[in-house]
Amino acid sequence: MSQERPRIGLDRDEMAARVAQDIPDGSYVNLGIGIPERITRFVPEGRELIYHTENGLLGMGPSPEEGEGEPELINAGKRQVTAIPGASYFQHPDSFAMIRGGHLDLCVLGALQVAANGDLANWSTGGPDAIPAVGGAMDLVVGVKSVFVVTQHCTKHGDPKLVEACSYPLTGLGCVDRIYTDLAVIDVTPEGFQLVELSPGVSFDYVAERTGAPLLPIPTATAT
Amino acid sequence: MSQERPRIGLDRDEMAARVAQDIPDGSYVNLGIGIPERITRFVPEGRELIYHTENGLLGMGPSPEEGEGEPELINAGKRQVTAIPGASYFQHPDSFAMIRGGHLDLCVLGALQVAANGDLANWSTGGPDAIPAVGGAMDLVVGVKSVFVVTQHCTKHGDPKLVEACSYPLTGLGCVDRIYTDLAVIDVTPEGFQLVELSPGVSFDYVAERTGAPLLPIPTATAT
Amino acid sequence: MIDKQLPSVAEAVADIHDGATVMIGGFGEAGSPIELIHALIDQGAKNLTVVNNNTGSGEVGLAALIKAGRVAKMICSYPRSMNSTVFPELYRNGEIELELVPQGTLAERIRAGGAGIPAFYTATAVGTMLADGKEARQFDDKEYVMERGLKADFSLIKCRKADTYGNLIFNKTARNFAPPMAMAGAVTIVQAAEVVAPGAIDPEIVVTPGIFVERVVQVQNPAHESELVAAGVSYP
Amino acid sequence: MIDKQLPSVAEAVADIHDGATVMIGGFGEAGSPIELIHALIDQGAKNLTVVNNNTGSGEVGLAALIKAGRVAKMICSYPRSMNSTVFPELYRNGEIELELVPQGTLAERIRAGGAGIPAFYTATAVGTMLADGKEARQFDDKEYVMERGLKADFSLIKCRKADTYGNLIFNKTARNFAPPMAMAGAVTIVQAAEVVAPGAIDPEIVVTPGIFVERVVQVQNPAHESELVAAGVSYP
Repeated sequence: MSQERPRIGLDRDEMAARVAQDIPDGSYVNLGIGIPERITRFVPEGRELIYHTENGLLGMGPSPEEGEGEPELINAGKRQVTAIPGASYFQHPDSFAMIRGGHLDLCVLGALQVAANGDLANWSTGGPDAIPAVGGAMDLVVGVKSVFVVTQHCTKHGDPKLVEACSYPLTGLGCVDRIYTDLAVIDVTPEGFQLVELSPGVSFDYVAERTGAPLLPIPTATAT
Repeated sequence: MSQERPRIGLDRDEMAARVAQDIPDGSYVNLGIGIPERITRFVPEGRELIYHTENGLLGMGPSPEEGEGEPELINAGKRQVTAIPGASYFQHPDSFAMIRGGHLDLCVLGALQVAANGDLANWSTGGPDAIPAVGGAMDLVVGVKSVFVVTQHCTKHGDPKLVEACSYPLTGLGCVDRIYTDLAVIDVTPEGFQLVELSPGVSFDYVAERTGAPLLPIPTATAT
Repeated sequence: MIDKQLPSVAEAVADIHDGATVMIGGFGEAGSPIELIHALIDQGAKNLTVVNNNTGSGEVGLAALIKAGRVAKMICSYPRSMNSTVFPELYRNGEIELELVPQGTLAERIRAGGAGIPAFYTATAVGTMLADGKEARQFDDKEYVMERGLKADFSLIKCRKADTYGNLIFNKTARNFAPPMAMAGAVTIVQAAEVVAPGAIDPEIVVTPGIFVERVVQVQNPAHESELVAAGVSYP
Repeated sequence: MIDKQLPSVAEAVADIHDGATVMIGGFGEAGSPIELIHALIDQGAKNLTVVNNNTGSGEVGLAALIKAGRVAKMICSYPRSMNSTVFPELYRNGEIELELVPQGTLAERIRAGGAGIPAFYTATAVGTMLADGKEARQFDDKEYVMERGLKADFSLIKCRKADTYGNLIFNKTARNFAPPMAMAGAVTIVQAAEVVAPGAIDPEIVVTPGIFVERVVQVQNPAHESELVAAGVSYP
């Protein structure tokens, strides 16, 4: 294993910013809790995205100013939000009709594990004492057109989160399209994990060593 | 067969008025085209009924004044109507959720035939040249809590419409609760057609002769 | 930037292809997107499968589309009504196919298609000829039939007001099939009497959220089918 | 005459029986009918099956009902959240049953129950442990599981404004599960911040038509769960 530096790869905001670059103008987007939430701050100038929150709002805006929030205007993470001009409120069956019916262009989720075949585990560690709680994750991964994962490349203990097969309970089968980590951007392809881009200062070998399944190098570039 | 008089039994308005007596205060009601539509005019003083039309209006009011109708405020028969204070408009899936989900108290429909087991035929004569058209009839008969039929006792040719088994294509199985004709009020029971009431001046035998299946007399009264 | 408004009905329907499945809003004349239908007639696409509760009346709108020979198959609940002669004639001559669906089943099949539900069960039509060939099944000792979700390549609908995000509100009983068809159409095309900027419609009263709508075109004073029929208009 | 208004929350919930299935609106605190829940605690019904997206927070509202030992089983998607300690403790001790349902499947099961649909298919949860024991089936080469409609003996929901016919409008994201639960409850009980006469709500903007509502009670200034929790309130 290569020598650890105190800091290598992207920080959380940089990861969010990297994802933001890849979201086309005009997309309807659902963002998970954590790093995905930060993406809104980094959408490039000139692009307009519409944010869906599954608890019944299309056109979610930023957090309210201090003291101006409302307990009945919240997002799926139960945090107070705002609504943009052109927003709409709706009931849960309609909200999940949007998701299940394939109307959302993109969701960005966190992950516990992603397998080389695109299987995702992100809702439960399966521990005997864990309170199982799934929310809308299983609906999102089967319904939304593109599923992006943004996650640290490894766990706090240094174990790979990109694996041959998930050991945690699954959220969905073969559902992940692309993974953004602190170290790299990786596509899930029929051949497995396919490197798309390395974070600045990160080598292919460094990423490959921290990936729990074979990582295919970028075909047209020399792996550095 | 007893001697025909030029007019025996109830006319269409009297039939509608007879049905109106049996609809409890506060009922949500769907009325079919023809005689059922006339029921609204005969609701007894002090009773409030709310009319549902399956094309998306709860709280349908009477026909508009001459020249005040709107092409986009119509009933299921595609006639212009009005909306009462406290009405609501909704989309078709919601309208049929009301029907299919058992939320309507009563519907009153016309009939081609009703069988002694409650089977109803009211949408097609099955003729080779007939354009089949079903509308919401099949939804109403399975979903609404009580299904009343109001119909002439016999066809124009004098054939019974209350029969042992329907020969026309069915609308629904065992769905009719009660039948109002020009001659009588008849319940559909597990034992078959059960006379409830004779129209003024009509005898049991007169009705029984014109009924295509056994007619049970009123248990507590002497058949006249 | 999101702006779903197009300048004309012709541009809005330009890419509807031969053989497409097209859902058309409306119950009778209420909600019928006549101007979009006429643009579709002008455009020329043929061999269409059309989903509508009825089959139009007179020789305008949907009836005119059928009369022009563009519709290979109708999926509907009530292909018979006052002033409806075009469909019956073609049907009797075996020149148009009909899939007859109970009205509530039709509405729910369209919603299901838009909501990602491939099939559901209903008691409607059990024991009738409209259940022929459909899977039957009991739940809690009651009989049901399985019905499939229904999707379309294009949906054509009409509304009272739209914003440029595609948020819609409707007019009275003209709402009917438009919201589920907006959900079930891969490309949903809306003619709106008024098109406004985002924010001009209260988010609490939006009936169809913009995510279900791809194109909006303003038709300020839409024709009423009954008036055209009464005037003896025949399109084109 | 139709007047669904009752004078008090106590009267509104008086007949909820032991063993009832009770749907309770709300997503987190938004839409939670706290006053109705507290009236249900006072009323004493026990051995309830409760359907809600969550399990409440602090020791008020739904969490207080659970803490009082009245809930035998929760059907929900996310029984874990900030300030939620009551449910986790009982669950770990095996003192409460949990049926975990993906959120969209839960919403659709409730709508199906209210719409007379006994079962439907969804791709959600295919291949996961939440599909265990459920019927699997392919449509067009894709895998689905069958899910059953869900009904309730009583539904308790909250809204912004109701008329005495039971027509309802909601407030922002507090709408969430209330409309489908109103459909699925045999007896739907609504607490409304404002109760008005029929005609005072525009028929175009009614979200839940009165046919889905049996009882309305005015609770003019409903409490917010987060404020009660922050204030350390424990009910009763």
